[in-house]
Amino acid sequence: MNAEFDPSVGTAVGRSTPKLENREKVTGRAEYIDDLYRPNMLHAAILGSPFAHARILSYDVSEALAAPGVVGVITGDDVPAGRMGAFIKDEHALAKGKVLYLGEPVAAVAAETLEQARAAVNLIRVEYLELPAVLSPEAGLAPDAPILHEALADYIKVFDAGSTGNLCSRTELTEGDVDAAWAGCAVIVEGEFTTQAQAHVAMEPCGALAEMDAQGRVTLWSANQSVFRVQANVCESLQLPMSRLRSLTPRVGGGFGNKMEAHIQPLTVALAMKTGRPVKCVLTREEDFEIVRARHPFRIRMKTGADAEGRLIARECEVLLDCGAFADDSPGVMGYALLMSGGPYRIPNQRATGKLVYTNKLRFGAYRGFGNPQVSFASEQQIDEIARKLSLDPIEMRRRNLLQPGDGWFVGPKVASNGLSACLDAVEKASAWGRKPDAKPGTRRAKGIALSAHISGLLGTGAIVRMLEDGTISLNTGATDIGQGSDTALAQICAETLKVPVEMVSVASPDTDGSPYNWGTTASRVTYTTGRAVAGAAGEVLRQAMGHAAEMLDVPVEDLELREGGRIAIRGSNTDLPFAAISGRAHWAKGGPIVGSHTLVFDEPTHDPKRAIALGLPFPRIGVFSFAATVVDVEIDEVTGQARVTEAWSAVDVGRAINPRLVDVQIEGGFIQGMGFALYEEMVWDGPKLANPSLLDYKVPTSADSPHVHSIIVEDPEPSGPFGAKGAGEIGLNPVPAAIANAVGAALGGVSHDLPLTAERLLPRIIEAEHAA
Amino acid sequence: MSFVLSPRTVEEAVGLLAELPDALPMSGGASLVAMKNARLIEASHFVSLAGIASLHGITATDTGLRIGGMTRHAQLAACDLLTGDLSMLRQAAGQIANRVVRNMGTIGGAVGNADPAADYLAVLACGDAHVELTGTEGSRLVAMTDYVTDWYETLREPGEIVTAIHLPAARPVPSVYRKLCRVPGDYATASVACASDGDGVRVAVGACGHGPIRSREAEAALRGNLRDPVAIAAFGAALADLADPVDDVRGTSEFRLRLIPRMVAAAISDLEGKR
Amino acid sequence: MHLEGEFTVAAPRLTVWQAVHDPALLARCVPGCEEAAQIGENSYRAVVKAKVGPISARFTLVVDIVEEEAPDRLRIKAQGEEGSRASMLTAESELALSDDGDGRTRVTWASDVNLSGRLGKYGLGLMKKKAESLSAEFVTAFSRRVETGEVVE
Amino acid sequence: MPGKQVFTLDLNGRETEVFAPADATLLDVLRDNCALRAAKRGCNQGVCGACTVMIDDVPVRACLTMAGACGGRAIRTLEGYGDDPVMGRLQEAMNASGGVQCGFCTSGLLITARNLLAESPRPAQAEIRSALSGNLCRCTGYVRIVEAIASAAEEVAR
Repeated sequence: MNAEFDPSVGTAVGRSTPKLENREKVTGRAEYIDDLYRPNMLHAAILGSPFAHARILSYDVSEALAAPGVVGVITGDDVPAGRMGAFIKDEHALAKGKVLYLGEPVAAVAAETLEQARAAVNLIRVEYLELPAVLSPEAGLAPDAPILHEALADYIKVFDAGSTGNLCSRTELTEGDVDAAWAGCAVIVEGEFTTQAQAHVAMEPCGALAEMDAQGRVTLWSANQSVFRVQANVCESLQLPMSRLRSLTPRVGGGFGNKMEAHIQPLTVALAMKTGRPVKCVLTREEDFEIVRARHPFRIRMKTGADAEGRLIARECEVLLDCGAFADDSPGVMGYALLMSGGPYRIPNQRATGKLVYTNKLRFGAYRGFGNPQVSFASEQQIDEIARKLSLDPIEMRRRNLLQPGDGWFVGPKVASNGLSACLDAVEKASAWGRKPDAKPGTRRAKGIALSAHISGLLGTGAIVRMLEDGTISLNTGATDIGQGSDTALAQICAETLKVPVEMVSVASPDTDGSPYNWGTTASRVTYTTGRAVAGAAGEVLRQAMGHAAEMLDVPVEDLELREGGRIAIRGSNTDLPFAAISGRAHWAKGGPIVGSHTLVFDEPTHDPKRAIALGLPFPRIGVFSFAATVVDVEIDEVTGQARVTEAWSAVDVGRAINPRLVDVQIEGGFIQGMGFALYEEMVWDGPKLANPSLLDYKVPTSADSPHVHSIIVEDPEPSGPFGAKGAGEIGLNPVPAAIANAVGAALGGVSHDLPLTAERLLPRIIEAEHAA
Repeated sequence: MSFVLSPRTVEEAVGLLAELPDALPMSGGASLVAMKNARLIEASHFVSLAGIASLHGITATDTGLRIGGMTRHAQLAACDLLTGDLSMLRQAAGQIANRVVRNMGTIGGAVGNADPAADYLAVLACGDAHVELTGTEGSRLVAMTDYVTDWYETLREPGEIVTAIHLPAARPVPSVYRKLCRVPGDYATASVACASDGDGVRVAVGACGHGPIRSREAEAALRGNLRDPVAIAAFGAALADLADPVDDVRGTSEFRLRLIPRMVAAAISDLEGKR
Repeated sequence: MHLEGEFTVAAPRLTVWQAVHDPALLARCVPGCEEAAQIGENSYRAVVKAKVGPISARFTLVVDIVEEEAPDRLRIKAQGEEGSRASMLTAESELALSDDGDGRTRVTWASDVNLSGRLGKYGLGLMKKKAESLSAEFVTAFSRRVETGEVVE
Repeated sequence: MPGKQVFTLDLNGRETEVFAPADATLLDVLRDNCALRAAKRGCNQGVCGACTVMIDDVPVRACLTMAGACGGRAIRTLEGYGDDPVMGRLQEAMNASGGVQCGFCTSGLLITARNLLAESPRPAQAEIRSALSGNLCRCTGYVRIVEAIASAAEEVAR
């Protein structure tokens, strides 16, 4: 897609403008959290728990305090009793009373140098009473299971979904009459699927820097996806008024969900308050694996039925999620996974149920896709399985069942724009679907396809647009750009609304003191929701500017129009005023400086509460739907069973691409992350201990094993979106494991029940196929 | 606190190692410094071998090749002298880690460290290489097939350094290095080095035990039967019988045992194709 | 890390039972054991050194017999840390003795070992191999010493 | 202070003296003592590539290089490429292509790419992918990075 010659492209929106901060990044001058230093700053190190589950009986920090360079030590005794959490407030700033996973921070030291802090941490004595550990959700539900959160009933719950014992939440969604529907099915497929824990591995490990001023007010810089969630989490856990904490962000070295909720910001703030000096705490890569968060392992039981023509009649999905030690975003992930378990198809009878269980592992939480890749892995394979039984081509099978424009989603959400069919057409054509790839000797090769839908939206957001004295524009949204380019896309929306060049718009860094609230860079939401706020705020600036111009030119507002370059003109005339003149008047003569603001919370009621039984969905109002279709060409080595993706095509309906190149990269980057998840990325536990918390043992895709990904942008404008845009951040990842599994199924026969699809898992299937032949 | 010392001669280096009981030799540093960063090792000094001229370079000798211990993986991956039955060494060197780390790591360091999953050991065992170990008492040669004695344990005594690898002169017959790894540059899940040898083959398996696995008896039994799938299967099974693989994040022991005969057969078939 | 095994000692069950309670004897059988002493009725303290290639560690361990049914069954918990406390080792083991005829005793054992801290982050497979070979060394030494009547008490 | 020593480094063409712990790595010294922070600490194990710098015109990992082993060797970090036209092309191509997302891997990646173009002025796609395999990027999926290097190579060759 060549944006330069697209007639629908505006002056700013629709152009592949390079990202605003690229120059500092290509010259090495971008500053991430570990690049920040404050005068008199201390360095922190963390002591992790050696047990997965234990009571803390006592601490002795005397030796550590006496060690060279040590200025302060904190333990659970030093932090207030407050608890934080997005859904259930179950987590202290630092372990208090109990430890709930191996590696959980139990104490921290601030010292003059990092080496001194690391040496001193080992001098802290903690006496524990070890308790039996819960290492799987199944074990957590056993009648005599040890209980992790003994006071669970008393915790504050933002969203209460039947928490009891180790059951963190449960959800059931239903539509139609599934039990009765099976009788009418000509084909029924059923299977159990498991997916593994995936680590985010943002290239930048998590870190924070906190400093308290003379008034006792704390300034906190951290690697995050939301300065506001950081503020909320720190203040809840440390029982501070939110006005006493200012949360900021330097450049962020990637975040795929892991930097959304708190990591070590609360304990860093506690250390800064204890020592009265600035404290920086940056995790090692190993700690980043061990104590932040990861993608939930799922166990999925799924059953799907269709009639003899391949029309889907019923789907049942039951999931069991490992929550880890703290609820974090898990209830949301489970609810969302269930909502997406039917996929983008018309299925009249559906039931989805889930249980989320606390275990003594690090917390699982938000990770790009938010439960969708896991259920899609099961769902999309069952679509292929039915197609095989009915001798239908997988694409034909899908066409017969596609969610059509005008159709609603499972349990009621409205779907406005729907470019799914166009996505399917696009990948079918681009990948030459009908042509079977030639396998090299010693390999098996096949194509696979999967579809996906994903929601962008949710919760509060805002924007403030100011016209500066000279007519240039300052945009402030509070949305953290984690590298994906939201600052640029939002500047483009602002520039387009005001018809000024993008270079005339500056974007403020998120700051809880000065930025309007933004829930966060998550849920594929910034372009869609914050973009709406930006368009609204810029529109307000324009309205005010028009008012000034009308007075200045002495014509009714209705006679004015906005022209390129930021000029307001009398229709049909050459008479116009530049923004500079208007803003000058507003600043110095009349009316006051021009400031526009707009806030919103996604407010379409999107599901029928009666169909989300009692403990249903965590998000009553959720968002708008993007769609995707992905085709992969997979080659499997017959000697070892190792699968490689040789080429991929991914079409995504993003409503309107504000910046097409940035959308391409979301599709491509999402694809490769999904490929790693599908083929080899796996966090492995040896009993209670994470066995591969390093990049030596946990592998992510490299340039050499990543295929060329053909990204295809489909634009079916979303009526509520800014210039028709909707989200693109996660959807590119969702269908990837399923598409790869479907290619493997086409090459080797059968269904892939377990991720990742390692050589070890595929080799027996090759041997079986050899024997069969 | 490890101080770096930079001797200019081998004698000076082994003298320092003898004098300083808590010192460790450091060649490229790729593994050693990574271990230091992870706080897995403590040493009073790192005796850097980088500045010792005699450890650099690949030279032809009366019997074949002498590869200096400080020869970097990148140099071996591009070395024109590694042809015929030594081309497997060139292939293996080119698959270690990545381009940048190959500029750092050395063959002496890799052999000294003797990581069972590292790429050289199988190739050197297959290539009938000898390890030149030098201490204060002088140098000695140890056959690669005998060199590794246990997990990360070798015949190298503390205070000795790997000064060179000796290989017989290249013969104009094909050789191949096959490696299964999760992503390019990862340590091997399993690897096989295979070189033509008249009407037979020399084969060594890597990453499936504490050291490379080679069986001259099994090679003798296979001689003359390279087109017989049953004989090849029996050969692979014999090597698998000698294996003692770990269970780790790269694969289970069972998987590796299953891989050995398949990778061995594939390597032999690669050679047939190259003849 | 789960380890298990069984072995036979050419000695009667009671002799073996006494042997597994004898710190001095055990100290001589545990590879790398530098000292061992009884510090309570069912409590022992030992210093053990272990080495894998260039990586070495010295652990001070407290070993508690947490359950016993003489002379059949024994459950032991061991916990220890390095001098620098950079890593920590915990192990829970179960030992069962049974008559194997001809005055021989069969020992069946299982152990769950957990190593955290600096040594717990890398090389799981290798650690298990090392633990297995240390176990084998222990079994050989233990059987030999018990069979040659080296039981102190 | 015990365990500290003076290192004399040839850094971006300037002789630089730093006083740092004896067992400091080059990455420690660059970041903590020299305020040269283009090289990033992504793993400290030599895997991620974010700390790649040039020593004697060969790209290496700063995290795996002992500062004490750098004496007499010419160290060049991304900050030292201000006057290098080839690096300039690479930077411009990365900026334009979409190959820069979070940017954390970008500095190390540019050093590796610069060395690739020195050794292979018109690398094929597969060669670029192979050369970059030790510079991990979690954001882009590599497509635009490969494209950027190929296009920079074309421009330089022209």
